[in-house]
Amino acid sequence: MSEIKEVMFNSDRLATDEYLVNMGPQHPSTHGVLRMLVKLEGEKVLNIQPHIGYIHSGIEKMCEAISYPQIIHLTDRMDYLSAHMNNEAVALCVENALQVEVPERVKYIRTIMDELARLASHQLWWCVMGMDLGALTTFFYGLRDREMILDIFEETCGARLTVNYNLPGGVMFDIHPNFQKRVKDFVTYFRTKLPEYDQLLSGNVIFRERTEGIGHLSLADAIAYGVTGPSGRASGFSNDLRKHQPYSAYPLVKFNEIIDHRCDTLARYEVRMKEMYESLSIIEQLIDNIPEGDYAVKMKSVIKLPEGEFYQRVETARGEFGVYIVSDGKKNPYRVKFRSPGFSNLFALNKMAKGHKIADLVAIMSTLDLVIPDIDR
Amino acid sequence: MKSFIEYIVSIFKGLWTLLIGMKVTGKYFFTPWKNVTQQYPENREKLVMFERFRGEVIMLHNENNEHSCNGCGICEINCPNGSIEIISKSILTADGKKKRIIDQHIYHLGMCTLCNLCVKACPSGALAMGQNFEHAVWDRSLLTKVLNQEGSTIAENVKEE
Amino acid sequence: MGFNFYDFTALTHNIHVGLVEGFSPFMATTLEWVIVGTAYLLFVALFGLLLVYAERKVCAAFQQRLGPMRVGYWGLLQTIADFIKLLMKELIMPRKADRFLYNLAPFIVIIASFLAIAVIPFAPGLQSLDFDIGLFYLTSVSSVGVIGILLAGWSSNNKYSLIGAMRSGAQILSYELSVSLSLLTMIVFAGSMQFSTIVEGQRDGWYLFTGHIPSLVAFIVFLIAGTAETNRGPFDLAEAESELTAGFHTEYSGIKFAFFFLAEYINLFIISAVAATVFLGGWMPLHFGHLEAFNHAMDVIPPLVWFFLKVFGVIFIIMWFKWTFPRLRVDQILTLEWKYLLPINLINILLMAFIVLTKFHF
Amino acid sequence: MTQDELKAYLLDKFTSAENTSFDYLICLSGVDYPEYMEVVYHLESVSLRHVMVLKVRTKDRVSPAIDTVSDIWITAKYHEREVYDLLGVLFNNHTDLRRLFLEDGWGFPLRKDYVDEIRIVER
Repeated sequence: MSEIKEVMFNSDRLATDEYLVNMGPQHPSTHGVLRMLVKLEGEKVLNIQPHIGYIHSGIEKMCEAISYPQIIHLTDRMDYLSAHMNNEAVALCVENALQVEVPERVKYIRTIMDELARLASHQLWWCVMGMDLGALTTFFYGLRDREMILDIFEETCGARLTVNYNLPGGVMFDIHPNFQKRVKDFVTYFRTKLPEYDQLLSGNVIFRERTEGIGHLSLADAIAYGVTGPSGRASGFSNDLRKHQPYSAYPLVKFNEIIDHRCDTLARYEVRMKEMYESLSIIEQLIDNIPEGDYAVKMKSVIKLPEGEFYQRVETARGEFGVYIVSDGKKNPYRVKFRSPGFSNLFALNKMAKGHKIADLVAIMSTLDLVIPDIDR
Repeated sequence: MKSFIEYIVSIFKGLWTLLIGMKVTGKYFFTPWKNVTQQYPENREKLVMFERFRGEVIMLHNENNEHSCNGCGICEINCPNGSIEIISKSILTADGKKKRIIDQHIYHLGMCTLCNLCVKACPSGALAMGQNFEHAVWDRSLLTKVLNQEGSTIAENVKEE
Repeated sequence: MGFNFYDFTALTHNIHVGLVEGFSPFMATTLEWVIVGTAYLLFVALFGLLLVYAERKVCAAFQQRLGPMRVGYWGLLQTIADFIKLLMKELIMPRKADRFLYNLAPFIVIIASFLAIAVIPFAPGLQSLDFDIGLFYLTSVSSVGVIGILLAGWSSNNKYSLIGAMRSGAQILSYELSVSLSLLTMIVFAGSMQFSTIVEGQRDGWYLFTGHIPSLVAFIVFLIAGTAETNRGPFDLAEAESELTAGFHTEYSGIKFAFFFLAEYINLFIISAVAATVFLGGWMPLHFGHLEAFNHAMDVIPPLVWFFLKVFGVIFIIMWFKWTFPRLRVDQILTLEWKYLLPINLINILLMAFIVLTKFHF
Repeated sequence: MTQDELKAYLLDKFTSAENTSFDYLICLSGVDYPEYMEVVYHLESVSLRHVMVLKVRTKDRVSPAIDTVSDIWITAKYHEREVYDLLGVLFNNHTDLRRLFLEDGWGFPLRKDYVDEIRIVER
């Protein structure tokens, strides 16, 4: 008996060890090709080192060789879920540089499209969030509703995901005659479906247990890491550029900036859920009042920006997206830099997930709503 | 005692939220006619794409096998990926002048991102977006297409380059 | 030899008598083993395929989809096609795996399921083992499977597998307690551990109804713990695909993977069958005290049909759980067991004992 | 006043003085100019909502080096890694200056004189 005791309490023979697990680049919950070197002690996460660059496509370098309207089709492919907002950032940047005033109609169309894209993105995030937590059914319900938005995109823009709808000086086509009716149908339909989302996931006791108090990111950390978008707002970081630096038709609409001070995974979840309601209300305010007019101003066939540096920020579904264009007066930009929200958000993951379980790591990563091409660019 | 009551209440509240969740999925289980699946190859006849859907770049031809491309090359300049190449040739017109007209409008579908910039830029409206989306082929070289049909000529009312 | 859908005792007896008369006692016993074994093998294989198909269709219906539609009418042959595919797949083994244990693990898992299925009474006379400790035997053999899972996780030399296996070990060891205690509640009520006695005791009403609240509580606890026991969602931590890719069977392919897969569905069947037998009266038709006409109408339906109706009912509820709820975390799964199910169970047994002692039951 | 002290003084003014308090680094980008490298900091104050652009030029274009700001804004740690990765700007005192996207030994692709005959097709 004493021997057994000795073995059991002999720390040399019962040493615990940390070990490393490579989560990714092919892993179901990294939402793409992200590799995380996770240091574990049992189930507990000690440290996370994200390794990125697996789908780096060199968009910034490519932009230096193409003209300004052509840049837009590349920004589609960065954060493909916020394609409209990314496109708009480039379009606005060029318009501001050239001091072009776009017609009111364009502003309205762009804002409605932005909010639709934001809804589609949040819907996809919701399905994936459920799936990461093991509730597979949410995935199909979310995609079912997202399909309606994609149909609206397809009818008006011609594509579902990489829409390439904005151009410097306006939009590519006028809205389709069915657009307003379809959008209104969608808004009424989705207002009936959103409570279902809450019943299925938000209210669920297992879901609340999994998210409440997990992945704490304090306000100071959120600012220091530059965590923007819904993830930052859940830490009390007021960073909604639609409010602070309004662009397009955002000055004309009334909406609330959703801010939560609980800083945990549940807060990030609820901020996004509430943002969906806000987006619906923005669309409702605009959809009936689209003014008549041109859908684009006539631009020169070769757009040349004056010499100088231009920066434009917009709010995408994931946070603050910035375009920094250095122009030397030619038709190609001298240097383009994209400030993507996912890049800054990703690196706060280590701060948030330390000390939690692997399952929490997945949940936290899910609420950051990462899109890997957005990070890699 | 208070914590004990909370414990009991939490059990029932938890069970209740679970039942609400089951109500949602159960509702869809027992209404199978609301299923949203589209069975793709079967519904091919009924499947109509939206008129603006961008499936591929095509060149419009009228009934006399005439197109309106004068080979100006603006689409080639506007294409961000270099998926359009224009090969022109010189011919002698009836009045004995040399004239450059389009020989082949080559389109690499495999490189195309369907951004619509060429269609937007075309001054004579020769290009359009086709609705065909079934592009799978066994050989990559089949994705390189010649858009002007064989034997087609340029329509008369098109402005010369 | 007449074929009776209502009572298989005559059929099995006739086969036994025929064998004993025709062969030496040793041969007769051996042949009986072979016949019973083949019957169970066939049943397990076919029922496993059916369950996989059912799961896909049920899950599709929950998710507003159609599920498999291409192979056969409404995709009926899909699982068979999948099975053939699995049979033909290459068996891959990690280079640093423990060869013997790696190959052994799937067999342990599936043998445990086979052992447990032996005591399930399908219909009168259709039960191969009828011990007086039937329930005890069942709970003990069904927990052998976890050894296979632990071995699989450890021997594949993969970190995901190891984490999955450890989770599974902790989970099954804890939930074994709840399963046993909730069954113990019913044993107190039934006064026997023998399956035939338990079924017979529900002639006038299922235990779920006659046992008042304690048996209802025991039923719910059994459903929850049983779901956990079979490693199914929301307790599928051992193979949580969004965290551990595939958990303990990450490294298995081909037929060995099929064994794990099949064992999961057979375990699902066993848990449902036990629930159906202990709480819902097994093959016993639905009877209400003195409604003679109703009872006679119910008797027309064969017991085998009753049994499978009940089993599928329970299976459907367990599938409903899986396709609705998010997965629990490993510490929450233990909290649920030790802080909620276990105390509830203990109090429940006391209540049940009180009810039995005061004869306050139907 | 030495350079270090000046830097500390200025940064203190930037980040914590009441009427500036630039506590949020929006964007950190590097630009390759013919004679020098430039690192551009877009800064915002969360409380006061004003934005500032700060540019730092390096002395040298071939092997540029400037001090890190990752001790002030943590997010700069990763933005600086990106700038180092793509432009080859060294950040002094950076705790973890490794390549971010590309493998070791790759060139610095965002420099104007970067040549890659296989992957870059000139049109």
